[in-house]
Amino acid sequence: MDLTAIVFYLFSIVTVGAAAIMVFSKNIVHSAFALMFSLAGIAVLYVLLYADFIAATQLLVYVGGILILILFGLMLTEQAVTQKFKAVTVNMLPASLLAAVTTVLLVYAYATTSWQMVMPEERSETVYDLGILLMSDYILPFIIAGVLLLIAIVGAILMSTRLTAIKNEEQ
Amino acid sequence: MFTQLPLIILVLPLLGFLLLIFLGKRLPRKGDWLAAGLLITALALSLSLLISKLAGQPDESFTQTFRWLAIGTHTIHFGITIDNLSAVMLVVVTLVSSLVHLFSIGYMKDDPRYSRYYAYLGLFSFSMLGIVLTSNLLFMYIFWELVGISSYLLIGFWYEKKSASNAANKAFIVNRVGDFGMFLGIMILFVNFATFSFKEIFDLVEAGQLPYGSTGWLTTAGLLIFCGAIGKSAQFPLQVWLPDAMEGPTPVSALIHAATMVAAGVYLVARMFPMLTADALLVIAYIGAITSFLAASIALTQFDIKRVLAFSTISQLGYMILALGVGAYTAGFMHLVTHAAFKAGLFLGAGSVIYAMHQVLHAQNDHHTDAQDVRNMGGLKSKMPVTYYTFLMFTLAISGIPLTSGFLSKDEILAGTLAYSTLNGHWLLPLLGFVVAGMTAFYMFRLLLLTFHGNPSDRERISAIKESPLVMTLPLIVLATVSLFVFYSFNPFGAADGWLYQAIERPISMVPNMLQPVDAGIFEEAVHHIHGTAMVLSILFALSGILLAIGMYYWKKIKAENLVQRTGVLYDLSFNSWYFDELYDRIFVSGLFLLTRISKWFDEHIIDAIVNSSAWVSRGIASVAGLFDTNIVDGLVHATAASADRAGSMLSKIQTGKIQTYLVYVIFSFLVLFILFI
Amino acid sequence: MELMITPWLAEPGLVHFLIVSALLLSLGLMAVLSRRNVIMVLMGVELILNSANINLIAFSRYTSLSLEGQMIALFVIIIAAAEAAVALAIVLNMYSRFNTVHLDEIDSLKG
Amino acid sequence: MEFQFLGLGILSWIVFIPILGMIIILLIPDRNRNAIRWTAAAVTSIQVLLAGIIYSVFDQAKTGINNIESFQFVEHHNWITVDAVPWVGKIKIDYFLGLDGLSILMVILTALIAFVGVISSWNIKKMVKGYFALYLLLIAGIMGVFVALDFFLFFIFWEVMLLPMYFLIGIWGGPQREYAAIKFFLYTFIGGILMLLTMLALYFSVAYTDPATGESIHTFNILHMMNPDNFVDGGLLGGLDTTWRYVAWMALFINFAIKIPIFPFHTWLPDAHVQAPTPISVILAGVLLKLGAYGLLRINFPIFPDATLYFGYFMAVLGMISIIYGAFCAMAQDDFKKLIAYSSISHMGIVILGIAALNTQGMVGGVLQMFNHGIITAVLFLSVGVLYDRTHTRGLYDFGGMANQMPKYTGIAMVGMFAAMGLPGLNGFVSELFSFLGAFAAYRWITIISVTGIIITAAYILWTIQRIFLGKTPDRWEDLKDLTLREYISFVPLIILIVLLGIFPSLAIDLINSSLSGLVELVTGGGI
Repeated sequence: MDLTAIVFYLFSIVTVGAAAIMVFSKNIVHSAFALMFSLAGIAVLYVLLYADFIAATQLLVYVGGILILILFGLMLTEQAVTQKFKAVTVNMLPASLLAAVTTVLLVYAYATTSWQMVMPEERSETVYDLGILLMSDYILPFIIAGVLLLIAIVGAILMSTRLTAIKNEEQ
Repeated sequence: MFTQLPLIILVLPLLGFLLLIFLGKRLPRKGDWLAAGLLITALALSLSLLISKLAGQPDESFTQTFRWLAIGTHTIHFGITIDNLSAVMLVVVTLVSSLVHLFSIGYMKDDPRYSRYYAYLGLFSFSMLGIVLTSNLLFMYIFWELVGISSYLLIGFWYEKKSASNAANKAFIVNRVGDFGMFLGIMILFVNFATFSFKEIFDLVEAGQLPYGSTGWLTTAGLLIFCGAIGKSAQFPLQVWLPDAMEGPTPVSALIHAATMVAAGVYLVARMFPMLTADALLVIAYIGAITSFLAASIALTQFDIKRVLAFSTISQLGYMILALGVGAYTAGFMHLVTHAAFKAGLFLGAGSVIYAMHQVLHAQNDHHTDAQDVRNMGGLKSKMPVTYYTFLMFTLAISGIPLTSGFLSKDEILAGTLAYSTLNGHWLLPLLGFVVAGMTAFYMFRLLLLTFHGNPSDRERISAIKESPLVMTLPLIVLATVSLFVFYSFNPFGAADGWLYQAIERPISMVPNMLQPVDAGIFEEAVHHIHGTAMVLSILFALSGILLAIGMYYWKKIKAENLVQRTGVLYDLSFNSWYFDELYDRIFVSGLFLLTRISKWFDEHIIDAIVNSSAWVSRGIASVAGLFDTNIVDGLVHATAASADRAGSMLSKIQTGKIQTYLVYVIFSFLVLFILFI
Repeated sequence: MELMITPWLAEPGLVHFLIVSALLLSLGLMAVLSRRNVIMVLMGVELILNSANINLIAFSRYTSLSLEGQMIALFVIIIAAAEAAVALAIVLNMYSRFNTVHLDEIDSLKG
Repeated sequence: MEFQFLGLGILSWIVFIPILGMIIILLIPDRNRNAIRWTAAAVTSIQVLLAGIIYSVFDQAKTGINNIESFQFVEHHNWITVDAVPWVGKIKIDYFLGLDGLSILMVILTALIAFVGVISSWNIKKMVKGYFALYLLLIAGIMGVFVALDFFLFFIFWEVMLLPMYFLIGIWGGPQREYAAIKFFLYTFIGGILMLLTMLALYFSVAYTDPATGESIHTFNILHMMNPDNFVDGGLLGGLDTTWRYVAWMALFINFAIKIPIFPFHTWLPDAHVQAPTPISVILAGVLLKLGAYGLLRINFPIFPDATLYFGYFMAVLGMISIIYGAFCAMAQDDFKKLIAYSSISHMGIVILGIAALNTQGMVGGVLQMFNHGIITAVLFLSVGVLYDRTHTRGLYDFGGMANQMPKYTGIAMVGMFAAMGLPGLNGFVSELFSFLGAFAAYRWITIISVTGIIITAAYILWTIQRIFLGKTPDRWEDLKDLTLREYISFVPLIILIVLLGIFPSLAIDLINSSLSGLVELVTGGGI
């Protein structure tokens, strides 16, 4: 067992465990924080896979951005204050059945597939290559992604302002 | 000299028209001085042109052409010809036109559309000069129509009156009927000769070419072109428009119906003379004689001063046509010239009288009395001396009393007709001619006596009458002067010695020999022989006519009323213009309207009905198909729909509206597929 | 048997990562399907996305997919960010309209 | 002869600029009505400008008709080429535009009338955006028909023009607009089907040999169809004077006769005119009717010279009936607009008579009459529009004394009416003259009867003038205003042309003379 394997197992457990806590926790704030740990764990897994840039992005975007958004969402819907933290679940039986079947099927599929693997390249860093790729082969998706983000932001703002407008009318 | 000058003369009135139509109201005095000035300039130029032509090159003819358009391989030109005929006509037209311009300054001075009036006069003069100058048939036709339209505008000048616009329409449409024939004639000539030019057509005819290779078509073409003259010169059977055209302002009548428009027909015949066959000329002569007689007989009984003059115009034009028809070419043309002067004078004199009457009636606030009815006049002699004496002069001239211009020309015509009958045996022609001479003298003196002599119909009214202003009497004096014989011949009994006879010679006929009219030499010989007889006879007839008139209306020896009763039907015929208007109304106008109604009915009820019924049939088929559709095809559809509805309401229970339930379904089906296919 | 399993465990390779991702996917699925709070559902979606990303990056490491995989993962992250923003706006709207964040109470599309 | 801009030739521009304008108009919000109007005005003035350029550089000596070398401003590109189709072989449709003496007058006329139409559309209030968009589409279609030299392209433009017209009448028309629009649509649609069938028959009968590869290719190229050598052996329309050729000629003729319209296919016209708004009437009478006669000259005559000769007498008789019958019907109308509609039938009859003569005079007269009639009826319909805008009635008996009330309007309208009457000095005369002259050389008696039409025409026009302009003004029209500046702008160019072409007809005749001589030669003598 070399260091890589230890790190892998450790953070795999953290990730999956945190995810499980997130799913099954009754307190939604706990769930959110569990999600944070899970995402951070995934970032470490990325590092193990020589994807340093993605790992950093993962931390920045998910942990620093999306998670904050979710917490905001929690608070804006007044759930952090009103103590209605009971996250009663529905469809419990079919959901767990389906999830189990999915896991089994996937694991079976992964295990039985004969993967055409290549020898892992030892990369020092991927940022340079990614940058070149982004600016050459992927320039169009890159720009479209930028436009998408812009539209999403504008759209989100628009929807939220309309929200305030509705509220004002009601008052 | 003979190239630029005619063009300038032609363009001057057009310039007046354009200036007045666009700027008329903004010019000082509404631009009457401009129009009159331009016409007087044109007159001066025409006079100088005529004098230098006659003095310098009396035997030449000058033609210049401009390319108008090219079509296929033909090139069509606009051309101007100056020969003696057109030079004389130029002077006649510009003289009468400029005098009418002057006269109108007085007559029309209060009219609200004063400048428009002068603009139309300019357009009219331009068109008329175009007819005179043109060197080809096509442009003859073009200016011909332009004269038609400008006369339409002038006759209908007081368009608020329904009768005026009716008269204008009638004038134009009747003229169009004549033009229709003329157009056909032009087409026959062009299709066969590929040219419109008079000269080239004559040359080709002389060279033995005939339309469609037959002399019959040559005669036909000539007669068809003569149809134009029938229309414009108001010859039988298209004479009906002219009396009505008196609805226009009186100076316009003077211009249109004395000197210019109606004379255009005569001018056309004179121009076409070289290609008219003997047969065609005979027809022309008879039409002239009949017209002359008909119109004179109508003029005998009319009471409207202008209508009498109108019928006398038709009658005199008949004379001219008759003269041309029998081959007395120069006499006919000379009568055109002399008649232009004295008939314009008569109309202007009548205008002067009407103007004076109007002034009085207006002052007396009388709107019922007809200012043109001679029965409302009488005894004007002392009130309007200038008008009276000039009118007398014109009356003498038209009656053919020696020492007047009218005598000279009429005498020659009658002599020519008589000579023709001695050569060809058509005795009716001179007979009608002489009878008409007597009738003319009668009705003109009747008019003179009723208007100026006798007892005033209404003493108060007549005593208020005043002589017209100088601007109106001056043209009368001028015209009266040129109605004297000296201006045409120094021999009061022999027109043949005058300059006009020298200048205008009968052109050589170009038609094939067997169709030639009587040879000019032989004809002259016969005329010479018979001249004395004709002169005596014509004076006799005229004097008896005058005597009868004086007897009836001055001495009152013969009661007019008795005569009316005695003649009965004849009087009715005459008084109602032989019922031509009614006849045409019944046959042509009603016929036309009947045809239009039939066409409209046919269009709406037959053609459209076919269209609509085809639509109806297809709608019928459609409705049958529709029944099938609703009951059978739709039945199946409805059944399907119903079952779908039932199934739907069952299945809709699955729709819980909860998104997570749906997601469960989705994942479940996905997994099933996953298992099935892997 | 033991000899077979131990070296397989000792050297984490492609399949290991794939299994982790599969587990995460199932957990995410659980969250999406069973939690009635809409924000929890959102978090579940994030988890599913992340599991996909792990797959992609693992493939980029061990197969000929190479850097392309990372690239796609990058775009997934970008889109996830956009999605999160819009989704949150939707959630807020939903809350203001129905006054609840519980998905089982919202069934206006019920047939 | 390089007049290109952005890689497109001048003809493409003149055809597609209205489409461009339409797109711009569709992008302008509906409430910016003035922007929409000005855009349309700008687009049509550019068209007029382009037409002016075409006029100024047009080479009068070149014949065109069936010789690609002497066409001008040609644009010839492959458009649709499908290599191997079972049974058919190679399908080849070209984007093929060109101009010769036959079409130049029509192009100029279209540009001019389109411009005038926009000006007089200024007071359309209902759905301005849609109106102008459809209007420009219509113009593009018409312009396209006049310059297309590929039958398929011709057909497409032909149909493109049909639909906007339907909507323009059906939406912006008078009270019975739906009836009129559907009638119009059905008539022209039936014609379109006939043309489509004939076009396909021609396509399968004609094949030319590609000089490069030597293979035989079916084609829609109209010029190839004119060459008898290109008809394939055993093709439906091969040979000469066969029944099928007569049938094909007749099918095309009916299509074009509906558009012209010739008796008895004319009844859509009065309805369409009466219901259509003024500018659409102007377009309809001014340009659309010319498409029929143009189609006859561009397609029927040169492709089927044998059938044309065979049916010449027949056409002349129809022309004669149209002249007389149209005039009679016009005289019976009480509605000003209907009267002018029927007078259009009468005047287009002169066109048919002229071109049926199959000689240069008649042909030139006929084509010139197309142009002149376009201008004259435009003036007349605009005159009706002026009165209708002010009084909301078109009944001839409702008017009177307009000469006092509106002197300037009267002057202008009377010039138009006199021109319609064929008064010398105005343009109608010259074309009628040559139509009749040509026809007289070919069909003597028919022409003599037809010429009586000019008397009836004079009668009904003078009568109309009397009823509208002369007499006393009824009390209720005491305060009518004379022409506005906008109305002046729409009238004046047309009036100037009427007078100018009346005095100097060679301005127009010189353009078309050589082409029409060529056409006459092709039909009567050349080759066949």
